Amino acid sequence: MNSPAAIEVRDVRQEFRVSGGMFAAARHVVAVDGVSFSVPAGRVLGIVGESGCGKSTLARLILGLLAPTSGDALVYGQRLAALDRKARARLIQPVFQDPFSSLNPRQTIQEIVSLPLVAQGSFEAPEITRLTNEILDRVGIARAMATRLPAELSGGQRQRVAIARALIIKPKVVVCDEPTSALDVSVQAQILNLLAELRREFNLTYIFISHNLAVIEHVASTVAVMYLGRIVEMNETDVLFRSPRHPYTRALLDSVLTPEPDLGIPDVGLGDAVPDPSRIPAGCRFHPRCRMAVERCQREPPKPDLAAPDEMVECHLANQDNPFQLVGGQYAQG
Amino acid sequence: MSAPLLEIEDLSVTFNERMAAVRNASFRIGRGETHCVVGESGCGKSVSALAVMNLLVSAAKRTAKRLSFAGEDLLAMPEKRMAQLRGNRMAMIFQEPMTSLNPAYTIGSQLTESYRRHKRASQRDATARAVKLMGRVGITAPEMRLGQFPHQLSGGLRQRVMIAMALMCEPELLIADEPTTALDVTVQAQILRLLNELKDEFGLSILLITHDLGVVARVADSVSVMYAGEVVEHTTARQLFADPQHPYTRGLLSCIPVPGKSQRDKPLGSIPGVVPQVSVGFSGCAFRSRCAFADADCAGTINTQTATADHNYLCRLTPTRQKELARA
Amino acid sequence: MVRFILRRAALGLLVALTVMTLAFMLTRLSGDLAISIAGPGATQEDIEIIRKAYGLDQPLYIQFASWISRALVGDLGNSYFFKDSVSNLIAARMPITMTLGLVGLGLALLVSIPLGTLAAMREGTWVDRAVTVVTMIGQATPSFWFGLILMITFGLTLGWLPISGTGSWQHFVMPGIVLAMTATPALTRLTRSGMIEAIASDYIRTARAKGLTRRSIIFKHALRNAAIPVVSIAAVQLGFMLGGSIVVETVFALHGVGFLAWESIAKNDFPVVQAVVLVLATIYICLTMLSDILNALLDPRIRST
Amino acid sequence: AQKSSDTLRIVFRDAVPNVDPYYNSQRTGLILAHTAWDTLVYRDPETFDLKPLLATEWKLVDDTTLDFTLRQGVKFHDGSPFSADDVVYTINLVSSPDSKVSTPSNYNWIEKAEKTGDYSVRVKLKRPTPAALEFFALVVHIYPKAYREKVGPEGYAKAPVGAGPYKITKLESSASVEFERFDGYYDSPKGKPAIKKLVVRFVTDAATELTELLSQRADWIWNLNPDQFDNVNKVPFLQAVRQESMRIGYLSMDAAGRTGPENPLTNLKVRQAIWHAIDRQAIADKLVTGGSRVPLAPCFPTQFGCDGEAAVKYDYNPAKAKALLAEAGFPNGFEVELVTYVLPQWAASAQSYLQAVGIKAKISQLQVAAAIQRAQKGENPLYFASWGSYSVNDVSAILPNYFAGGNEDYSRDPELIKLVQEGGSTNDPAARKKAYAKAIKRVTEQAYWMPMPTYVTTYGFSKTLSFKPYPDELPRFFLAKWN
Amino acid sequence: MSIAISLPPVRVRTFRVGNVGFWIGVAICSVVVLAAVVGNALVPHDPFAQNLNNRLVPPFWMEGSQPDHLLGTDQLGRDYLARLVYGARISLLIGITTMIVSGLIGTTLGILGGYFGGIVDDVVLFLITCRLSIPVVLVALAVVGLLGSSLTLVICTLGLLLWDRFAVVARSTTMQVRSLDYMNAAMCAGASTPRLLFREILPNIASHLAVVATLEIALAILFEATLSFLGLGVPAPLPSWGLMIAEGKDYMFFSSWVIMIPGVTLFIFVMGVNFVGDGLRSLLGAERPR
Ligand SMILES: Nc1ncnc2c1ncn2[C@@H]1O[C@H](COP(=O)(O)OP(=O)(O)OP(=O)(O)O)[C@@H](O)[C@H]1O
Ligand SMILES: Nc1ncnc2c1ncn2[C@@H]1O[C@H](COP(=O)(O)OP(=O)(O)OP(=O)(O)O)[C@@H](O)[C@H]1O
Ligand SMILES: [Mg+2]
Ligand SMILES: [Mg+2]
Repeated sequence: MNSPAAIEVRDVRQEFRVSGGMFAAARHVVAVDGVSFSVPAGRVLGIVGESGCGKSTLARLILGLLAPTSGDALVYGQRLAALDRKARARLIQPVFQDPFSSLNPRQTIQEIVSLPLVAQGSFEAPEITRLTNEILDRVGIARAMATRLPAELSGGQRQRVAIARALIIKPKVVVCDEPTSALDVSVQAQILNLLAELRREFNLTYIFISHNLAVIEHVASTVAVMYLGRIVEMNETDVLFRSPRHPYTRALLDSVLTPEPDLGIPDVGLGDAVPDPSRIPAGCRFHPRCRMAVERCQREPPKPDLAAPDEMVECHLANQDNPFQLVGGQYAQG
Repeated sequence: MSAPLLEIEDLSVTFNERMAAVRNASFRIGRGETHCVVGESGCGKSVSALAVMNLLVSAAKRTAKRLSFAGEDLLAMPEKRMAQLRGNRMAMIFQEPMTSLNPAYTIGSQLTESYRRHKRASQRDATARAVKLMGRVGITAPEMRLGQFPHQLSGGLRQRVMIAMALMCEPELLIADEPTTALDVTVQAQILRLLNELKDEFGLSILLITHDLGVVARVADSVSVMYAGEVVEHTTARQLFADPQHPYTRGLLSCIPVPGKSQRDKPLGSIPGVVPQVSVGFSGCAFRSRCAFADADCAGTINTQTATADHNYLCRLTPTRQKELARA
Repeated sequence: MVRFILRRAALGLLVALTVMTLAFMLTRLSGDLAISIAGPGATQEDIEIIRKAYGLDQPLYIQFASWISRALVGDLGNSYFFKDSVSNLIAARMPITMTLGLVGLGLALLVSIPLGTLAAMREGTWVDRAVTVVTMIGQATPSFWFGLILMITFGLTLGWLPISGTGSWQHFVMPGIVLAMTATPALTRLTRSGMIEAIASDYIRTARAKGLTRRSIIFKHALRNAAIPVVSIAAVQLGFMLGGSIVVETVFALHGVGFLAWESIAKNDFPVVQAVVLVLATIYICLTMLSDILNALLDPRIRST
Repeated sequence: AQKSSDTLRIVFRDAVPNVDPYYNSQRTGLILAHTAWDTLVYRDPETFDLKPLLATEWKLVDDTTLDFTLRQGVKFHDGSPFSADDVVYTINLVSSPDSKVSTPSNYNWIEKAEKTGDYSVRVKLKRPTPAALEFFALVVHIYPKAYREKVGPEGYAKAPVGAGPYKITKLESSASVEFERFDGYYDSPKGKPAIKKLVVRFVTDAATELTELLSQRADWIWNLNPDQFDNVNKVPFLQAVRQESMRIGYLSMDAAGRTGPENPLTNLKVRQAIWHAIDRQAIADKLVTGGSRVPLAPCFPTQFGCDGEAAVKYDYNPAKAKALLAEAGFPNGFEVELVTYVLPQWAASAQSYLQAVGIKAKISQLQVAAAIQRAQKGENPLYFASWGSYSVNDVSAILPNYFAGGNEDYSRDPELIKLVQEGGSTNDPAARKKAYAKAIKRVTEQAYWMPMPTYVTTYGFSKTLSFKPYPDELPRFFLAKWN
Repeated sequence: MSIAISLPPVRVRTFRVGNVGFWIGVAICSVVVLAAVVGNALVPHDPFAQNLNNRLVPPFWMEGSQPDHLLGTDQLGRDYLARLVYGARISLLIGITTMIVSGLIGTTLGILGGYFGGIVDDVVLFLITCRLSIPVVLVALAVVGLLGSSLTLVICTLGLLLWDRFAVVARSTTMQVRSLDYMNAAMCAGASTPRLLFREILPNIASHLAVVATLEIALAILFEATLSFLGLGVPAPLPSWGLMIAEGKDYMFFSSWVIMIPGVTLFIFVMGVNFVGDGLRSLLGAERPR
């Protein structure tokens, strides 16, 4: 791989200080804890993980909305921290989860979509209008809607507007943070299809965050599984789904309920311990919930095991032969 | 088959006499059966459930040809009697475990409240029962949890508490309104598994509301698919996935990416347009604006069709005709 | 807990220092204090003597420093007008203002919580609208005007209550009502919106689904939550009431701290003005702290994080 | 309360922070002082004659020496006997600057007092002081030496003891004072009080105070708004009485240019225009009412030396005022600040008269203390205020205040200063009269300081009460009785 | 410090006719504004012209009234209607100017604190706390008492004292808006900080500020009335309604109209402003600020 990676994240760490309420000391939440990966241009990196594991925080770091506590994020070889907002905007754009809070309720669709161009300050008004109309056509929003306010649009339409805003400036990378989880399934399919088309058309690189494994499998070329602020496993989508190596990935895959009657409900076996980013367990951070955990897991945090540039797992037991007692086994069976 | 526990016939709910949230919905739930109501957001699932419990807000008006629970007519039932049923013989849990518990009271006091009221039990007995049930729903160290406040519990635990609370009085019917939507997939699986076990153990009938066809497939005995306030298809779970009849159901099934089966470079099937808001006086098929097969006649009255004995759907077109049209 | 209180105390001290500085600057706005202390008809020599006697000939920052350092140990100086120590004066009058404030607050809570609850339970109906209008009337009525009207009605026409002074508990009824009126609208609205929020909340739906009685739903489940902000704000309201009691004390001739302040302003008796501003600010700071603690005690979410 | 319980309930607006007569400068304080304390001499309110009180005789030995012979057998409220020690103690205490008394100017003419016998005292004055005895009658109240030394000034203020007709039985600082008839009171010209108890309360707000009276929770109030006079009289159980007082209003003009040398008021014609512009008689008749007069000279007409004939007269003549203004170079008038603390409607009225001739006066309505302070700093171009001469019936209680070069002198006229000092530095009545007449002429000629209408005090009290007001604004409750 | 408020997502709602209170309020305020602007041209009397021979004439519904003095005359014989109408101008001036001064201070502080957070926010919170701990009436009285009352001083004093609510509301709404995704999107779109503040934040908190603004107007007018009542408000002869009440107070027993007329007018106007504020609140969907 000679071309520079579209995105390269090096050992980023993000801490938040949250006041612990009135009577407790402030706590440090480690939302992202030493994450590294790189995404070659034109690929889609899917990130999965349960709620609160740091997916959105990672997205915000990559977008430059947060300055990492340590580490560095690069887009096409440029350090985000060194770029100004305008330059950053030309490189990378977001699509957020909630189509209701991601559009300014006091601006018309036209204003919202053209914002990245206007903010650049180097575009003439007629050109802005032309480009806005073009992109609205492309995402399937009628031009007549351009003068409306977001409140008059449905959720799917709003998400289309958000996509139009992200793409109008022709960025190289788009970060989609759960772009469909607030939408109905029928609309979700529309948006996923649109995103796929646009990626091909504009030759984009995506970071695609979701907690829906089925969606991730559908869109991503590489998948990273996050747990409590770290990527615990990362691999080519097909490989990961076929032969997961981390027990947490395993559990995630097991709990997916496919629309197949008579399979019953799998026993995921994770117990009721709650991952808390302000109290990260010593040793392997997954060990309190891991049914495979051995004594070593409580002591020693596993080192990332890098088989290939985009193949990684972080588990003491990953390289032992057939380490897991496979349960349910819907994927392993093929 | 014995008499169904809950019978709903032509249930309609309107808001402010303008919005028709539920229109002529009918379905039955037998004893010990899990019935799923599935549909997209806003199609009237929750409102139907609340209508059964008579918990609708005052702006809502409910009408039905028949609404009976264990042979008792719920329509004419006075509120007092209804309150005696609620939490006692029919219990309900909600989607949001985070906000459904009163933040100001301990888990213990909230758990025992309904038992004390309905069973006239002492605090002591109620607490004992609560501890037992909490153990049953998989809460570790139940005695400790009794004194805790809701915010000290994780989402999955709270939902377990909600379930324990619903089971306190050994209800016959449990209505669960999207009990796992707000939870992580791993927790969802645990909760659903628990519900399944409890059903067998207590002989519960469950009315489970969801928008996830995966959940339907795994837990339901029978299913109602709702669209814009109507039940467009009503059948057993196996039938639904093997042989869906309504164009909407088919569309829905084609929309969802199925793990292990999807092809990344091929677009997903999708239904154009959005779910309409239907007002009072609407007639015809609500799906016609999004339906590939619709014609002028779809604006007229649609009759329920029967595919097999327990398979009804609401469409003019037979599956054969649909297939023909699709090919054309 | 200790940490929290220490932090708050530090903040409070900082605020108090700022208020002190402001108060000091404020009273020096008017220029030469020696002249006003000397009083009418004083000669230039008298004024010079007074300037020396009171230390007014020293540079401003020295005066300020000495005032602060003495205030920190509780010595608030001497009143020029009352010829008494300011601490004594305030201590003698604080009970009246405190009584008045507490009576006012009590009455306000007594009215606003039921009224707000009622409005919330009948949201959107004429009852709700009537309550809204009542709170707005309360907000739009100048308190001195209301005081005069009460005085005419209950003191003069009906002769039920004493008009001014502090002899008995009856003396605090009318002033208390007037003071309560200033706080009632805010508290009523707060109760109402809190109750509406509570009633619409998921946990109330849960309570209904459990088949609880209406009374237990409203009073046990809803009101408890709606009352948390009200009760904790009440402490802060008391602070505002003490600050706002000037008008009431003047109208009803209650010789409390507010009235003392008013007299001192009129007489240019700046050590008293300074001290009253400082004392009221300190009370306010303590009350907000109390309010936070109260809030934490009432709300388990804050109490036990 | 009231007649049935032989208690007179009095309400004052102006609270007295400290009832010790020397430590407040208020009229109310003076009234209370005369209720509970006695002075050496008594001034008969009817005739203004001086009568023996604690002193039975007095003699002016020379221009600066006064000898008093004291009454024997007098007791203070605590039962201790009165003697020369008390007098010497009091006078020496209050005339020393260290005492920090509230109105040092009332006592700073006293050099010292000496005991010349158990019941005789000699007082040395710093300078000839014609009104000395008036001061002794009005503002020199005698302390019981032994008691005050025992309890100290603060203790004394909390439980004061005097030798007056009433003793103080209860005291709540600036809220209320209760008096009871002193049964050991000697046979004094003040007489034995008829009413057993007095309850004095302080209610700042005039409307509240009036409510107290109307609701029969108070028996006596004063300083009613003059417009209330007829109304109160219509109330069946109340009566209103008015009495002109020695207080006169005045409009001081900055002729000396203290607020700025280019000040239009430094121009004589402008000042004369102002004298012509204001219809003082109308203000007296319509606003002050009750027999208010417009003094011709800058003093109260009954005061010794207040010679109205010597004054130059100005009629109300807006046309002439305008003409004078034009002559002075202000055909379109000018803007000026009018500082005041008098009743707003009076100031407003003066303002609107000035407006009518083109002078736009901006009113700064201040509290008394603040206004006085500004006046003393020389910051008031036009200043509408009042002066009550401490009820001293002599122009030496007013003219030196405004024309002898002091803080409130806005004319700063050397000739005038000389004349006023001349009148005050001799005890010879004729010489004084002559000097004062010249001074009055000078003031009015130069239109420096314009007397406004005299004040009329309005009293409102229960019909069951027999009470007689006097021009010296000193209500004498020891003379009141129930009918 | 418990001065955070919560608010629902800003929803744009179209104005609906149907909020009766709002329209009553608008009507009242329009009348007052109209009176303030053109009123004195319509009333035949000069509000300052005294006539000592014609004092305390009762209003038209009472015995002894005079046809050309519709509301009678005051204690100096000045036409009461003319003064009332002129008073509308004064009261409005005080209300609006104070609101602008305090609005500018409070909104600036609030937005800065809410947007930048961190130290800036700590400073803003500290200022708000200081401000709240100062007893307003007392300090306003002291300032006016010491410096001498004038219209400008009253406005400045009130403006400098009454910004707390603006700051609290601006701060908490800004904080909430700031955390919404459209702010993130605008940042990612490359918008500059001024653009974020003025185009993204300000329009979205404007409705909340509008509600505060109306309440502030009412508050300022009432405060001025209080100062006037205590003798330290707007100096005579400017007829602010508060001053008219204070001037008429002595007459309240025997000529009650002199206090009733300005009192009722003041009350109705403040009511009207509150109605507008309340209406705005529900029309704009803004939560009620405390
Ligand atoms: N600004 C912040 N201040 C404090 N804590 C934060 C902040 N943002 C995120 N966190 C914490 O960091 C952790 C990771 O949050 P993040 O939003 O990245 O999770 P997520 O994986 O996106 O979850 P979800 O699936 O619910 O969106 C959480 O525990 C969250 O509470
Ligand atoms: N209180 C209410 N007032 C007015 N309309 C309401 C109210 N509650 C529900 N509705 C309307 O009724 C319709 C059905 O709502 P319902 O809550 O049953 O949907 P749902 O199927 O449960 O959707 P979701 O999956 O989002 O929970 C919706 O269109 C909604 O707008
Ligand atoms: Mg997220
Ligand atoms: Mg629902």
